[in-house]
Amino acid sequence: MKLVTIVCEAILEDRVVELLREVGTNGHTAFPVHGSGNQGNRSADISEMANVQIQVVVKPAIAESLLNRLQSELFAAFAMVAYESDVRVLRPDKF
Amino acid sequence: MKLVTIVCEAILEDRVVELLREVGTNGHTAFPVHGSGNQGNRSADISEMANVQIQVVVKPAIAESLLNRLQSELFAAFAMVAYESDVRVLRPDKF
Amino acid sequence: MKLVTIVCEAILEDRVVELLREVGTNGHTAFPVHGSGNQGNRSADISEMANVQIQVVVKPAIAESLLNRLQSELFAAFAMVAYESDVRVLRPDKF
Amino acid sequence: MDFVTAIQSNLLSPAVLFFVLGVFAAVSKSDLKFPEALYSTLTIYLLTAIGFKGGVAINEAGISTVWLPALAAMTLGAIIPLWAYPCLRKLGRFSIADAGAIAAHYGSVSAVTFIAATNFLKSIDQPYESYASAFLAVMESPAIIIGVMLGKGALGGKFSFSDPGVRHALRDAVLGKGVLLLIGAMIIGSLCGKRGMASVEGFFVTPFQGVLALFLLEMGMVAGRRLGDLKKVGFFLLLFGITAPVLHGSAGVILGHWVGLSIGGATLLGVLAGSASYIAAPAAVRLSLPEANPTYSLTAALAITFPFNITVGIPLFFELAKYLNA
Amino acid sequence: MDFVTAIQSNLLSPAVLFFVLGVFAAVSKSDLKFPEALYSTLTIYLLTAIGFKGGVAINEAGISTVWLPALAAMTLGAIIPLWAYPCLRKLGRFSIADAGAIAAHYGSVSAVTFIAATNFLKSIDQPYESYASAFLAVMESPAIIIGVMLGKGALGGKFSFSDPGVRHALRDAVLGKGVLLLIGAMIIGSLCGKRGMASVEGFFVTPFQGVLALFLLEMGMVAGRRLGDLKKVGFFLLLFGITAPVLHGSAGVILGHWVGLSIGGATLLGVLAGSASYIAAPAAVRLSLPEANPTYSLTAALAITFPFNITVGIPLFFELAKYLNA
Amino acid sequence: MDFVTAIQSNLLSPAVLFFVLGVFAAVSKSDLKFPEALYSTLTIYLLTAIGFKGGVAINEAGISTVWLPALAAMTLGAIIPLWAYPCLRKLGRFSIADAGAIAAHYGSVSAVTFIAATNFLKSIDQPYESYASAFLAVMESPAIIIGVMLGKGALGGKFSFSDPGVRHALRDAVLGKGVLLLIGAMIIGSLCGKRGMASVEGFFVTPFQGVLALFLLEMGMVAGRRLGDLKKVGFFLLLFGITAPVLHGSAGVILGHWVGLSIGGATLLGVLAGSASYIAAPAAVRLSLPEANPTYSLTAALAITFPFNITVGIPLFFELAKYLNA
Ligand SMILES: Nc1ncnc2c1ncn2[C@@H]1O[C@H](COP(=O)(O)O)[C@@H](O)[C@H]1O
Ligand SMILES: Nc1ncnc2c1ncn2[C@@H]1O[C@H](COP(=O)(O)O)[C@@H](O)[C@H]1O
Ligand SMILES: Nc1ncnc2c1ncn2[C@@H]1O[C@H](COP(=O)(O)O)[C@@H](O)[C@H]1O
Ligand code: NA
Ligand code: NA
Ligand code: NA
Repeated sequence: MKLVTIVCEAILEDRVVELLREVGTNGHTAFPVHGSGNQGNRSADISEMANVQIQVVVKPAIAESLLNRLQSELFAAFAMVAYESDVRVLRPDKF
Repeated sequence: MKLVTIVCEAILEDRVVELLREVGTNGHTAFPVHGSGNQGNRSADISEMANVQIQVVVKPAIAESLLNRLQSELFAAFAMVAYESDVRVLRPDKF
Repeated sequence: MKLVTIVCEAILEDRVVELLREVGTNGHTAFPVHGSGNQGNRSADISEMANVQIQVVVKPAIAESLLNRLQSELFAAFAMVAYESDVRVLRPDKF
Repeated sequence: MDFVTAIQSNLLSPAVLFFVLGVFAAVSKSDLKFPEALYSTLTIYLLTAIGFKGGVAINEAGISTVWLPALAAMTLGAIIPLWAYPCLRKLGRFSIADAGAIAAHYGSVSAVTFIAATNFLKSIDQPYESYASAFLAVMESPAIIIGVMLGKGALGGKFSFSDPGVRHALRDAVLGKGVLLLIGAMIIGSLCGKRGMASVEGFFVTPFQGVLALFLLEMGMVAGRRLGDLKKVGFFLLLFGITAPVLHGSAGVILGHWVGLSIGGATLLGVLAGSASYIAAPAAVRLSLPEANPTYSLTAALAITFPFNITVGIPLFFELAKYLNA
Repeated sequence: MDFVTAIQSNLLSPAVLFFVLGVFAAVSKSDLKFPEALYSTLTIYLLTAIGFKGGVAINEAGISTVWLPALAAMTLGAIIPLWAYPCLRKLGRFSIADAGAIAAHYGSVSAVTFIAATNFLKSIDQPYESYASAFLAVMESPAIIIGVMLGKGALGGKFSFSDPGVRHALRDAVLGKGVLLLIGAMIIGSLCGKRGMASVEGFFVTPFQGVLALFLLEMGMVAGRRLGDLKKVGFFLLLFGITAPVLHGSAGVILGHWVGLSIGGATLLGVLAGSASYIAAPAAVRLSLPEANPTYSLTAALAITFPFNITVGIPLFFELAKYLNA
Repeated sequence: MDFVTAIQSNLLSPAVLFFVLGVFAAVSKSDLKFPEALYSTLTIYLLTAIGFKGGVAINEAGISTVWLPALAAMTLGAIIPLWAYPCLRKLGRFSIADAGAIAAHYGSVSAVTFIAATNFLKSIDQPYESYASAFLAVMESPAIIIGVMLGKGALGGKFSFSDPGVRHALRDAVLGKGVLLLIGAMIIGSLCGKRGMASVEGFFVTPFQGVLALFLLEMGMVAGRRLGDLKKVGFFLLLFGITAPVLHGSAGVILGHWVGLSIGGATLLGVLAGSASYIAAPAAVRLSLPEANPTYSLTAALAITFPFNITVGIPLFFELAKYLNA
């Protein structure tokens, strides 16, 4: 199973979650974060200007298509980072 | 070394931490999160109804018994997700 | 690519981020956490006494020198945990 | 007509209207969100303020005046699950755990409904025993304990205090933050008396009613998000969510009248009995009766009974109290 | 000199001075940080309070008095991007998206600037139409919609409502939390009237001016952190950030005078027209015009126009309103 | 007996009783928790309010009245670590770093203890120099700087300002949020004067004492969680945690009397001198003296000296000030 982690502008959260549904995930976890990157510092004191980290456990094929869609639809325009890693889950049938 | 990540109902935090102690871990990290899953959306505005993510670095054997106990004691009844991944730690003797 | 995760006393955040810059990373993500370890419980209600989790995606060589510097400069004196794992990133040239 | 006027004056209060706004925000999927810290802060504030004021009132009235109605209130809270459980089992055909869970919620109380009722009485200049928040404090836990025992199968002899979930839950029910803040602030208020009140009035009294309005905005959002679950809970629970507050509330008013409370005080005891817990009970029940489906109890308490009480219930119990006193 | 006195009295208000302190904290890289929850809470409080007070005022004044100036205000807000866009394209040589984005910010309004202006008027005992917050409510969205359409290439026929980013953004602009709280609280206030106000005054009125001061401390930090971007935005935008509020504000004052508002009311309409949105517009624009560089619009709105307005703009528009009325 | 009455009246204040409730919540392992954002917000509020009020008082009294006692206060803060360090080294047998760390905490000051003392004076109608918060502002940093230098081995010639930890820490000590808010709000208050105060009184004054009570509830929990560490710190530090405030506090009262402060003002200077920092100092010391064990300094400051001062210390210093004035 894959864990896909996405760090992006907080105002994108709803859009990314919509995209997650579209590629066929049935759950996700998210929380507010702050950070820095090419688009400069993003501090956490105004949620509209802060970041969110979204984590989702998915089957490898879904991870692939999720990353592809992030790449083609959102990466060019938004402050964003995404990565994938291997995890072993309890109840794999759930995902 | 293994990193075990548990996402569960926030009111379970104390119970899970107790379980961590019982299987022999000596540390953990936790933070409030929101998310969605089979049990529906869990938004973060009331802590009693939100989720918590608990992360613990442990030896592989302990990870195994931790996941087993989570499976047998808590998974059936609670909104919860758990997974394990490989990490390389500084000061491995610490864990 | 490597994901380095550092959990440490919140008052260290600026110092660690400075160190990240020095070893050549160009971004990071951070968020407040609570937890327990050898230095006892660290609850989250006073930020000066709480923890922060810092995550940074870097090239393996930089991960190595980052962990080395954490080890030699901060580990002896502060409540802290750090670990490294493998991730596959979108846009690897970015890091 | 008196009842219509009372309802009207209640419906046009900032508190109720902000609740409606919250429901609208949730239903229209607005991006309005209260940060978690604000919710906790408002809860801490409201419980501390109501407890402190109650304590000052106990200091004035003397404990000898308070103990009898408080005991009556506590008993009522403990009895409600005992009748609600068989009714939910037999008529509603709920599982043992679900029936116990719902019974626990309806025996326990909702602090916010109580506070809204005190605001209603204040707005129509109806005096009441300020120490009534003592009833709130003593009614929270007993019903939770009894409901959990029933839900664990106590009637079938299956209940045991050594279950770790039960231990955690009962500990929280008795020493939980709600009870701790209420009783703690009440003791503080009764130790400080009027002198102490003078110094903190600008914080615990002046902004109180406005803070409640803000809190009900959030409650409206939380309740509104549950509206979608209404179809999942079935017709019986919808009915129960309205019948139970009327029955329990009337019992509370009658009991209050009987132990000698004023019209305002009897109204408040009715409101407490008629209200259903949506914070303390859910958390305790979730931990100790995980096999119960929280959608049933939470939806009934939060999306049916709570809105019913703060709109219709409060003026209804007030009219009944007036009628009994006439 | 009158204008100098007005500026002075404005500059020496707690609100403005706390803003300056915030800028200093940011520039000196102090470790002072407001938690996110505090920022949201202050926003919710300020919008709710100003909406509620406005609603009570509408209840007093009658909707027949309010609708005409409100319509005028709304129209002004919608027109501003229509002239700002070509100006930014031609003179400023901005891309289509950037010009639309900046136009959206300057057509929309800043609630905090408005609130600071009401405090200024209060502090110099200048009466104003309390229902003016209705103008604030109706001016927020139209400019955002028009600015986004322009930025998407509407003039070149390229705009379409089916773009998912546009849909999200326009939904938020119309049903976003700012509008929802303002209009919602305004309706509540107009339903409750004076009676309702009496009960919540201790929360929505008593601490209001102090809360604004605290909020401006945070705003100062946010603006201060943007100061470093000033050199990135170019000289044209610096100039625009000061010229636009003066032009728009003067138009607002004149329009207000023309539709029969008092000196205070015309000042407030000027302040609204002259202000630039730094929360609602940025979020909506970011989602729908991601190709626009947020550094341009945010820096101009937050680090140039906002400080200009709360220091010099407010007394300036006030003097103009006085002059027109003389 | 006068002292007993003073202690009693202090112990029965809402502030102290809420502190006790917090300790009880921690010790009984209740699930009551303050969100982090609430703690920061209360801190920001209290510092800003006390600074602003102090500034208004300086505006009234004139800087010429304030500078001498402020300088005396600052000197006292700088001297305390110079005697405490050798005492902790020789008698307490602490390491160089630990002795420096503890000395820094006790030379610096606790804003909350100071605020509790002003509330105590207000509750017994004892007038005091409102500009005393200026002493609070100037006493925070010097002791931290000197304590850190001592702990780094300055006596052995080992101290250097180029150590990155030291730089970070001293920057924070001088430009940290505590000092920034206090001094910033004080300057604002002294610029605004009475006029400015009138506009923000409903926020910075009306709810102030109640907010302190809520804050002390949290402080009680934080201190209560440290109680378990009492056995780790050893008997000497327990003794030091009580002796130091009495000695330093008495020195403060005497100095205050000597530079011409009123009974109330001398009490406050005593309270400041007798108090130990538990926020600014711990953070600065942790960064610059990481080899010092924070359990020693924090437990002493938070679990011994802080409770001692807000219960017994404040009335004690008040009685001493009265005695000197008689
Ligand atoms: N190397 C990195 N490691 C971890 N998080 C990062 C990294 N680079 C960027 N981020 C996060 O992604 C957000 C957007 O990055 P960017 O698009 O580079 O501005 C930043 O605000 C950080 O929170
Ligand atoms: N596929 C997933 N990836 C990441 N987190 C998940 C996933 N599914 C569920 N979760 C998290 O686990 C919680 C409980 O899940 P569930 O038991 O499916 O309702 C959710 O509220 C999410 O926070
Ligand atoms: N085994 C562990 N797994 C995850 N986090 C840990 C672990 N041990 C310690 N931590 C985190 O690191 C912080 C410092 O640890 P320590 O230095 O052991 O006190 C703790 O407060 C935890 O947040
Ligand atoms: Na009940
Ligand atoms: Na505008
Ligand atoms: Na001191």
